[in-house]
Amino acid sequence: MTITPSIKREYLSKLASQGKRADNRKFGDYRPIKIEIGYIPKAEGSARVKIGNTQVVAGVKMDLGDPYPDTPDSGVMTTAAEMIPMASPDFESGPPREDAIELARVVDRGIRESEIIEVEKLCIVPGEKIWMIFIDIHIIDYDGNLFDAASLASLAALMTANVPIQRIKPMLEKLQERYPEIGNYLKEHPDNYTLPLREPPISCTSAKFGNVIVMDPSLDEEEIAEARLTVATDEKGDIRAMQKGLNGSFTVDEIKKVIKASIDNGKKIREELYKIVGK
Amino acid sequence: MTITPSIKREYLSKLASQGKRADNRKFGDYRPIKIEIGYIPKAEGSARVKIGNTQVVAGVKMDLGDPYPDTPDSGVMTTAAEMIPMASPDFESGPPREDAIELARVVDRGIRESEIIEVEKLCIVPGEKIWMIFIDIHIIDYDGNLFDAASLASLAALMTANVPIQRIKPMLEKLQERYPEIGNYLKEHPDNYTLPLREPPISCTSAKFGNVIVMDPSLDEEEIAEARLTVATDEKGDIRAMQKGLNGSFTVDEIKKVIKASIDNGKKIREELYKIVGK
Amino acid sequence: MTITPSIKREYLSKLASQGKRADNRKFGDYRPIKIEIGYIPKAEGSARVKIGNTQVVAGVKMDLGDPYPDTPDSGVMTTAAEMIPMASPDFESGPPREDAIELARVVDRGIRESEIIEVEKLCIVPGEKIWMIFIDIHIIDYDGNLFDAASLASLAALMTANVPIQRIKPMLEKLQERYPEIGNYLKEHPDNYTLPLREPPISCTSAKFGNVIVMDPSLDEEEIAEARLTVATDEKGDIRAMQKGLNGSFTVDEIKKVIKASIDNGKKIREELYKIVGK
Amino acid sequence: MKNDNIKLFRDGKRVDGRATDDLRPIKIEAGVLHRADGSCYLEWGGNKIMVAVYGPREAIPRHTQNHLRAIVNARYNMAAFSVEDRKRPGPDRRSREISKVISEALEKILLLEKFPRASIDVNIEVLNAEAGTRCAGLTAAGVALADAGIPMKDIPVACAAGKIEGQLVLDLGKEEDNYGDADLPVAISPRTGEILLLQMDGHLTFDEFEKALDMAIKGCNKVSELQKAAIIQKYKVELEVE
Amino acid sequence: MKNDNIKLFRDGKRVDGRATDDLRPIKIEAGVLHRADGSCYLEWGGNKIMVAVYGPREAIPRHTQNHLRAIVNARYNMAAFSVEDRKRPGPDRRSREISKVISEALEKILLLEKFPRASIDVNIEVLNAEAGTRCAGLTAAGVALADAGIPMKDIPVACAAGKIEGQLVLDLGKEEDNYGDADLPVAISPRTGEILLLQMDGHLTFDEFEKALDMAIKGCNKVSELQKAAIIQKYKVELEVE
Amino acid sequence: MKNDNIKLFRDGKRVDGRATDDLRPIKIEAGVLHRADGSCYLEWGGNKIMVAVYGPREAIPRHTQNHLRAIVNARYNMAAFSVEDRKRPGPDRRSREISKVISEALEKILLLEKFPRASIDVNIEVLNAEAGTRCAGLTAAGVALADAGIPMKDIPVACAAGKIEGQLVLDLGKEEDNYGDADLPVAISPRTGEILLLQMDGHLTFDEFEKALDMAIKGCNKVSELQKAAIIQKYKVELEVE
Repeated sequence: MTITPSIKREYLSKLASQGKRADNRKFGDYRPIKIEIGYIPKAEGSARVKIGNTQVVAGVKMDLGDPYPDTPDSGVMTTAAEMIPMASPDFESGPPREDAIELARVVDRGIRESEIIEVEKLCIVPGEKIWMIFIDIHIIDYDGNLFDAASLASLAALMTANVPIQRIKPMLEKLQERYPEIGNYLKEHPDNYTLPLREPPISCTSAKFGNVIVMDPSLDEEEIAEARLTVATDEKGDIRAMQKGLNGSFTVDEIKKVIKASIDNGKKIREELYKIVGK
Repeated sequence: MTITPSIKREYLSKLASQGKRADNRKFGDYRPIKIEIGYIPKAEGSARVKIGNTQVVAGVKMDLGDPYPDTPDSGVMTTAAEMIPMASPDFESGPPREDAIELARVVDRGIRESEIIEVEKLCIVPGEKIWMIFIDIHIIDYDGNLFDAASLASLAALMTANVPIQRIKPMLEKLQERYPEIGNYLKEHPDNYTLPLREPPISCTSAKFGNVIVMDPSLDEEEIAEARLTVATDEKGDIRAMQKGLNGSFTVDEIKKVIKASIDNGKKIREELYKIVGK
Repeated sequence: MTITPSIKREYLSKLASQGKRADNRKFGDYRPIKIEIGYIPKAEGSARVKIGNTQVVAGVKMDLGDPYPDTPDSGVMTTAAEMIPMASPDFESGPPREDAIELARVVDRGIRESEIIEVEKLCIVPGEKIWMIFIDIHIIDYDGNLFDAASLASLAALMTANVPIQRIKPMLEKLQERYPEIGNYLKEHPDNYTLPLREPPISCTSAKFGNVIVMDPSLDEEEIAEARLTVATDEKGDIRAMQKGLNGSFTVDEIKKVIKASIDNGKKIREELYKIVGK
Repeated sequence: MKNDNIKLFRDGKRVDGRATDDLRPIKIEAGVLHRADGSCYLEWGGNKIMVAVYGPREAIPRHTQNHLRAIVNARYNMAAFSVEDRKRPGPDRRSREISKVISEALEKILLLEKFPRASIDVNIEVLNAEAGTRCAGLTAAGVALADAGIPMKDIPVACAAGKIEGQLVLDLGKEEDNYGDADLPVAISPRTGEILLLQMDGHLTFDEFEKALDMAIKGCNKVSELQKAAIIQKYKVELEVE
Repeated sequence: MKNDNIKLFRDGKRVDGRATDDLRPIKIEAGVLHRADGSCYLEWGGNKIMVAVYGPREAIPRHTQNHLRAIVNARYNMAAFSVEDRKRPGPDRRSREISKVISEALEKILLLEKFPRASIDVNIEVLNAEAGTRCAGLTAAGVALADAGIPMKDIPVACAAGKIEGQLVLDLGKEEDNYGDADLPVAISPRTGEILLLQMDGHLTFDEFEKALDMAIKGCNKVSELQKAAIIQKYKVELEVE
Repeated sequence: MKNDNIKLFRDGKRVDGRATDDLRPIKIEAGVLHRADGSCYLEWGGNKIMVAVYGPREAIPRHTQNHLRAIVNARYNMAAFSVEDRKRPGPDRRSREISKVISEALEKILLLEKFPRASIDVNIEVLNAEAGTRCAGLTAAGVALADAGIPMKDIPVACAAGKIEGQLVLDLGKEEDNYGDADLPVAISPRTGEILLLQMDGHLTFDEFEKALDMAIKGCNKVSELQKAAIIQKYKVELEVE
């Protein structure tokens, strides 16, 4: 366990000093990205995303729920990530570990803080009944850069999600006895409709080892990385979320360089995403 | 741990080749069965069942509850089994392990799928308030064949259970303010009454080792068994549930033979059960 | 782990045979006690208590809740103690262990059974809405005698607690639509008010090693103690709760002696407490 | 729920007809389980309690081993169906505290130094509960330990005293426990009179406490005789069988 | 929710147009994951199932090791989004029981004695669920084990038969499972016809059982051909690549 | 709950009267606990934070040991009573993420290679919380580690910058955090200016980010002076005592 990384470090660092990566990418390039939507028929929205050999499935489910007391007129969103043993010989079953928690929280914040979901439109009866949105992320095959794969899959799943009026109608009609305003809601929304969303920011992750910073680190690069930086940027190139990880450090200049590269890659990935989800 | 079973296997297999079992039973015979009812005064219904030295206590408790959204007019039944450390030097405390979960689920399915409990009669206010039935199984002494002991104890507990109107009345009367239909329910049921039940199927378990199949395996026989088959049959001799266990296999013919023997033993056990519960 | 206690035992026992303790206290004396109130601004009531180097913080939080079915018109009180790893090299993170559970339960009983909190005054809508009181005890520095420090901190936190009308008002006003009687409650209680309390009993703990019994055992004394006795007494010198701990025994005479010493010390501690909380 | 309308005495008798210093009916049977190394079934009033003892055996996991003596793991557990309103299965805070105080009470009486690295596991199952289960459980544990042949200095025994409507009484019943003024469970080593377990909830003056403690100890001594009789009965049956 | 208004047959055909002994469409692909030692993606009707096999590798934690043979850890897991109403992540009682019966079914077929102290981990993820997931999962596990090159006597395969509106049918679909009379999942070793897994819920006469079992075994044999084709396809692709 | 009626500036001052680049009042005390190897009590605005350091000591359980270096276990915990609405005791997802990023930030600065197989445990208890607890906790941890005498390259320090009503400000207070536009917590090694921790939520243009990061680093440097003063104060007291 300690020998292999040291050999990898030596090999990859040597390549890096020649301006190269093991898979012949440039430092700032992503591996091929493949986005499939509608992968899970049972889900309200879903997507499978591959970045190189990394493979992630995200599904969105919606259900009726009660609002939080301090946001009585807003829907509620929850994100969970499972790093299931399927995806890597090193993942264990059991409750999520720190890595999976950080992953879910970073994806969650990327969606929540940038206010992609118009939660105020997910209220059915003010103060009483709202939509709950569950984003579940399944890591299927782990070959590095889960942050970007997971957040991209979540976005694609959200952007193709339908509010499941048909499925919930019987329950809504029953609740209508108690909350007559549901009648109006059902009149406005007689059938499933597209989940209302704002423009999403795109997450791009870089890793630093030695003096080199690469985008979209592969598993080998992650294993020897000293520091990681995830930057989510929006259409205008503004920064919407950041998360530094691992026990190494960045200089201020490195961080600025990473942000700029994230803005560039974010644009390309956004184009690809919009093409697939038909925006 | 590996030596003892191998000696047991040799000894019991040799006996079996002579048509014998260690406790002088025939292959198709049960050990003595003893059913005591009303063992737990606090429970709505209860029974202690001994099969040979195996000893199981089952108790039925009932409480008011909310129905599941998809069965708004039906009661709800839950089965739990605790393989407590009392019963065997090998049982540990802590959350139920796979064995206890399989045991509870097989007993549960035997009751649920054969629709013994008339759940539609356990509705108090349609869509709002129903009876919840909890069957709890306590393994007290483990000397083999828990499946049959646990399911027999559960049946005896259910068949002697009384719906606890007296105990719940104060709560029902309070709920009546909100649900006036409770008045009718209390008029129809002014006092505790027998839990309404349909005819129960009886579970019989066999174990296979070498070329021999025995019914009601003792602990020693279970320890060397390669495969196990539990068959629940009803009064007409129809099959109502089956569960194969362990990592060995059965041929089609063996399965048919086991089913026939289960029908025969099921009849005898049913007679005994009906006699005790006064049917 | 086994050598140090034996040296401590020898040393402390020798001192004890000369009528002495390692910190020069008399057998019946406490270390200096320091009570600070209002330590946690976010809490409804709070206190930090030091007994020698032992340091405990207790905070009281209040929230709206539903009453238990069998006490529909009473508030509800919950006590939890966290023996966090901060306080001692031997405390581990994770769910509370037996020691923390016993500590919380003994403090809880001392408050509950002596009926300090006038739970019947914590009802807002009979049968529907009541105040829940949470007492949380944080052990910050552990140098012996947690029972007394934790119960004293809890008392001081309770005695300085304010019912948080202002904070909860928005929620109460919303509930008023459904429960008009809340209007009267808010008229009677337009603003935060002092939590209504009865006279509290004071807990005093003794430890026995060899033939010696000392009050307020230090950590070293606790480590060699064979038996422990906590006695809570009220203003009149009556006994309100007792708990014997550890695997040694007491004679009847020893117990009576300990009770008398607890009554004496209880008086002194009560005076100190009343002075601080301004009673 | 305290209720002033509840009357716990009628014509000088307690609600179940007992005098102040009467025990509830007690029935003890030793050696009732096949698998356990020692066992006891005990009925005490409406309580039905089964105890199984395993050990001394190697303590597992190994980091729990004490290389100087055996450890005692008493595990007090209430069956889900043992109480009026179904209890969630598994240990709660109350049962973990009771397990702890019973373990501590038993440790004093067992010759643990004889079995370094071992554990002695005492499984106490409350099948039907009706006031006083910790005393009943500890009493049954004493018999089961004797049945298992584990070396002890004495057979520990427990009994509670209490106060109801201002009067001291022995061995509180269900309603007395719910509506009474104080409960004082006590366990002793009957040979020496040493107190192994002592808890008190409620309100007693010092004088009342002295009398209640004395009453509880007398109760313990009575129950101790029943323990011994059960153990003798078990050996008699064994001898007859041989 | 049983509902007498549901009609499971129309004009002699089942709701999805199948005859009584038709399987739903099945698609099997071997070797679909990069990290796993062996893998399989399987679609069976509306079911979408992914299986990853890791091992044989040292069993961890060590106390789970068997020094005579490898242990098999099948882990059946439903994704939270795989069902109509979101499922809480993590194992529940149902998935733990299915994991157990699938592990037991696989143990018979694997040459475990070759790998003492090892574990063979079979991760079965149900991504989209629509009746019959345990049979589909076990079938996919068989392919993934073969893809991992783990020595086996045979490739295990599973298929269910059942009864709806009084008629025996093969491979119940979603509505048939919800409103039918009986479900009989069966796994076999196709070479020997031995039965590795057998469960039954519902109501069958002995005669019906005989026929349903026969029907399920025939279904298993059909699915077995698809398994083999998928494995061959994988090797063909590998050979082409080389 | 965002609310457009909330005004975070009045007459060019922030709600608590600060200028844009003012810190809240900070008070740091080292060596406040008896049992811990090193400790720190820190007040930062309304935050009250206690940190205890234990170690280097043998890492337990053993499988967590790294035979080349010590491991760092920072454990960030909020007391149940530290927030407006009582928090359930025990770690939640938020506190586990913060524990992770703080552990990682500390690892860079500690000379871990000196203590193979050891653990350095940093217990951060938030007793009263009011915006910016992760920066406050990390800052207090730096002082407690120094107090414990654990070899470090530097004393790590943290401070946040943010944006409210379109303006960049240092060290967000409670309302600014709730109703502001962006929050940027940063930890640095003050000697080298390296960035050890960096998170950002909200909305910043690239230019704003550059300025905010600069502002946060300047804030870190101010707090760093307070850390050093607290450590010197502690040694002074110790010397006086001797």
